[in-house]
Amino acid sequence: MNKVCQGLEEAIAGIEDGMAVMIGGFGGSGAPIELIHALVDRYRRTGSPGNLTVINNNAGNGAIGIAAMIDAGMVAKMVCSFPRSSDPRAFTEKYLAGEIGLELVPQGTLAERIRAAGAGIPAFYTPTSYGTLVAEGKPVAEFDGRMYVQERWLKADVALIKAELADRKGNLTYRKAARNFAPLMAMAARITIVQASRIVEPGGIDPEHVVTPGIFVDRLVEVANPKQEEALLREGAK
Amino acid sequence: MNKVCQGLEEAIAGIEDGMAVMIGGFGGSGAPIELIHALVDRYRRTGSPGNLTVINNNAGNGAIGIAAMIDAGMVAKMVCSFPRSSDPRAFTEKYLAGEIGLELVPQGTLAERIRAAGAGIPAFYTPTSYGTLVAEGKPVAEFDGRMYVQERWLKADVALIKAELADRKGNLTYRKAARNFAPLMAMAARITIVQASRIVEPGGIDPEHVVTPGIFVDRLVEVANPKQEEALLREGAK
Amino acid sequence: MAAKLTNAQIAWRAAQDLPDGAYVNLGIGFPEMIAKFKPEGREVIYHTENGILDFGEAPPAGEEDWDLINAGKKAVTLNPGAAFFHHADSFAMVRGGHLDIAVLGAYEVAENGDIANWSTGPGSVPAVGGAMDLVHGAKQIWVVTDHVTKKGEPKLLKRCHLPLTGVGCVTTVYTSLAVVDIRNGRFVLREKLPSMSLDELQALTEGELTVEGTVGDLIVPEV
Amino acid sequence: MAAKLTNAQIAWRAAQDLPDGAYVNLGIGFPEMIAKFKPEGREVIYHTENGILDFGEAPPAGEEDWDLINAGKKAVTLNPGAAFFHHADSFAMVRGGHLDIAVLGAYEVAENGDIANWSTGPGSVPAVGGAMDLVHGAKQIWVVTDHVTKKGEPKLLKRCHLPLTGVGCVTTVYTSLAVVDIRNGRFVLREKLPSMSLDELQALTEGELTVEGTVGDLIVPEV
Repeated sequence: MNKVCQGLEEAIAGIEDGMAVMIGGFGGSGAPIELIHALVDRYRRTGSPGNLTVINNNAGNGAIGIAAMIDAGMVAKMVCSFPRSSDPRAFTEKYLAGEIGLELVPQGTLAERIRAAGAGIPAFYTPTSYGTLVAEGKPVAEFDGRMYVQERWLKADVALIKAELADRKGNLTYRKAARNFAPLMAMAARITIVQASRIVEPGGIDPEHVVTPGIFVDRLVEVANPKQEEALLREGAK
Repeated sequence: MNKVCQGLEEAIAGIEDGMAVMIGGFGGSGAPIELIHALVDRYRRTGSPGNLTVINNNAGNGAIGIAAMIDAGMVAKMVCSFPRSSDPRAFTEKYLAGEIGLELVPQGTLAERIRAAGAGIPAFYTPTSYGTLVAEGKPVAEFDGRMYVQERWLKADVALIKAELADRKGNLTYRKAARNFAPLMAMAARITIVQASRIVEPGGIDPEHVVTPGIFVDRLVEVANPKQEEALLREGAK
Repeated sequence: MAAKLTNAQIAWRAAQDLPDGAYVNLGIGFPEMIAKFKPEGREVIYHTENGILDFGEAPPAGEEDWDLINAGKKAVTLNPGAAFFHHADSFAMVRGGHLDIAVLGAYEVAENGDIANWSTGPGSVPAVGGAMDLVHGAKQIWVVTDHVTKKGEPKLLKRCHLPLTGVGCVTTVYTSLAVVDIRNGRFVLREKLPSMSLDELQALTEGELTVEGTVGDLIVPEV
Repeated sequence: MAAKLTNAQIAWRAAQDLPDGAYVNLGIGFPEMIAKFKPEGREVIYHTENGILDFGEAPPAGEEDWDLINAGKKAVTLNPGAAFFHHADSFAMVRGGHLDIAVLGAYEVAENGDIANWSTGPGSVPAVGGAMDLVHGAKQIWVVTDHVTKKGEPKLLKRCHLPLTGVGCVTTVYTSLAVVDIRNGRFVLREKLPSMSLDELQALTEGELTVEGTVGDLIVPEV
């Protein structure tokens, strides 16, 4: 068993046109910038992978990260809860021009649908969005006198996530609130690809402190001193 | 905010006849022996709380812990996945005599039903038990060409759980595999009562290492050097 | 029209109702101001959707850690006893009824407790975030808002017109003119500016203001 | 009747099919023996329902930690790289299809892949544990079993008679006489004891044994 890749190119191999790609992060916190830009670079070089469905809480900020993917034209559709940011130009332009799709999902429903996919739960009921536009067309049901909306699991072909520590077997920890969606996406994708600030030997993470057990992780690549999207934006990155 | 109780009696106050009580543990690992026996002692002294529904993975072993509750006659019904153990006498006697009820739930469904209660999910679909006796009478549905069984959340009035460290605000860690059902039960009960080996000041647990955040915990009682059910049984406890 | 409370004063008034030991989620923007006015001696624990319980004030400029942010993507600090968790656990706290109070802004609130705060209709980019989860999760849903729109139109309505965020969920509205509880599908006036008559207030409110017992004076210091 | 494999030999045979890097759940009792026979040089990571990934052998007697047990409540140790997690995460691994292989014992297996292994019918205390989750979770479901009951009755049937654990889920049966894959609702004989003819084996098997390609010799060392 060796999950460790020798570089970003190897880590993102096999991501193909039309795939559904989950990308960790809430705004800039947890965004796997190096993995994303390796994918953008490949697309600029080879024209692939394009026509992607990207699943993230947001829809990019400024011109880096997911916004760079959108600007490059790789993204056919965003599945997210909040396609706004301090500089939402990239998504907004394409959305208002009808050049990108949007599936708007309430944030807790987004998290739960991803978790459900990872946990083998094809559908569940939630009070969230009952009686709103977001629930239109979805089955509803009454339980204990209250109305609920049926939501389906949300799977992906690939997840790109950012961890703090990883061991060779794929056990992960995260840094502060950069954890957010990553542990869920790691469960829900067919191939989970992780950039970690440091890869240690098995035993280097206390079994009590593992957040994502290695069974959910397929590929690891070490990116020491990873870039932080929000910090980059504030430094004026283009 | 002060969740810390001065003793076991104070911690278990208000547990009344007919309540549903979740009890952490998988066999002896994680069983909150001191909380359980405080409850048994109260029942022997006062005749209350009786007629309880107890939710646990198992149904007691030997004559201590949940088996002592059953022997005392406090338990009207067990909800569990595996009412067998190295010495299942207490439950088996009453069950074969028709003196105790049993709701048998597959282990993963039990865990998920408890988590669903804690997460505000009134119902979900699982492949588990489809086509078996356990699914009789439950709604079924097809998703993506496969059949699933609808299961309902499982709530309780009270949860009794055993933690390793707790801080005054109720943040918890567990000891090894004693974690099992406890973090889920803490979410699913109206009142969550925790015995911890040590209660520390807020800040005494690294925010990255908290397993159960304090929002899920109502009462704490320190039980230094807690008894371990399996170890007690092997020492010949009656 | 009589003087009205500033946003800071509305936040101050709402903050006075925070119970000791409460777990609270403050929405992005205006509701966040409430934390500043928490009365001395009460311990309130703040939750943010992106996976922190018990965060504290903003750090000094230049000391931000952009992996330590709230739902509004603003840098925060941690109090002793803070905890990190992932998004599914975070919304288990919300949806599972573990929060005592969530405070939101609103475009419209109706006397049946409906709220509209996420969409002003077609033509813009829709964004919902965690609001639809919060309104059906916390035990109490508070709204802080000006009593009327910038054009002077009522925001406390018989029925909402904009796309709903949630149905029958708001419990109290703290406005620039009044404190209004929602009970049994009715606006129940708890407090109003003493300078304003009930009729004057009703004229700025589409839904019917009912009175149960006495109406208190809404008196707020300069803040 | 020809000689048959011991349980240890059946476990040995199943162990030879463990792929390198597999995540595996071994059922309580007989299936647990498989870990002992894992071929040298293959890394296999074991999962136990009660919340451990990558546990190791039993500790020496007297050194047990009873908070560190497997689903059979036996004391275990940890390998470097182990992880603890709660029960919902543990069964997310199971139900979510993250395990490569789950190995169970069985009372009955049918040619359509049905399995009965939890109840011998009314009159006893029913107990299901994690078996019903495992049979619908792992990518492959292996059964290890004697080919016939103690009374000599077939256990590989056309249809199960006892209460089912799962429907259409078993992929391979390792018995005391044969290795049988289940494909498209049929028993496909992969290996049999060389001392036994196909007819002799069929006589001990209620379901029809089909052959695709060649049938290998089931040859197992003394273990």
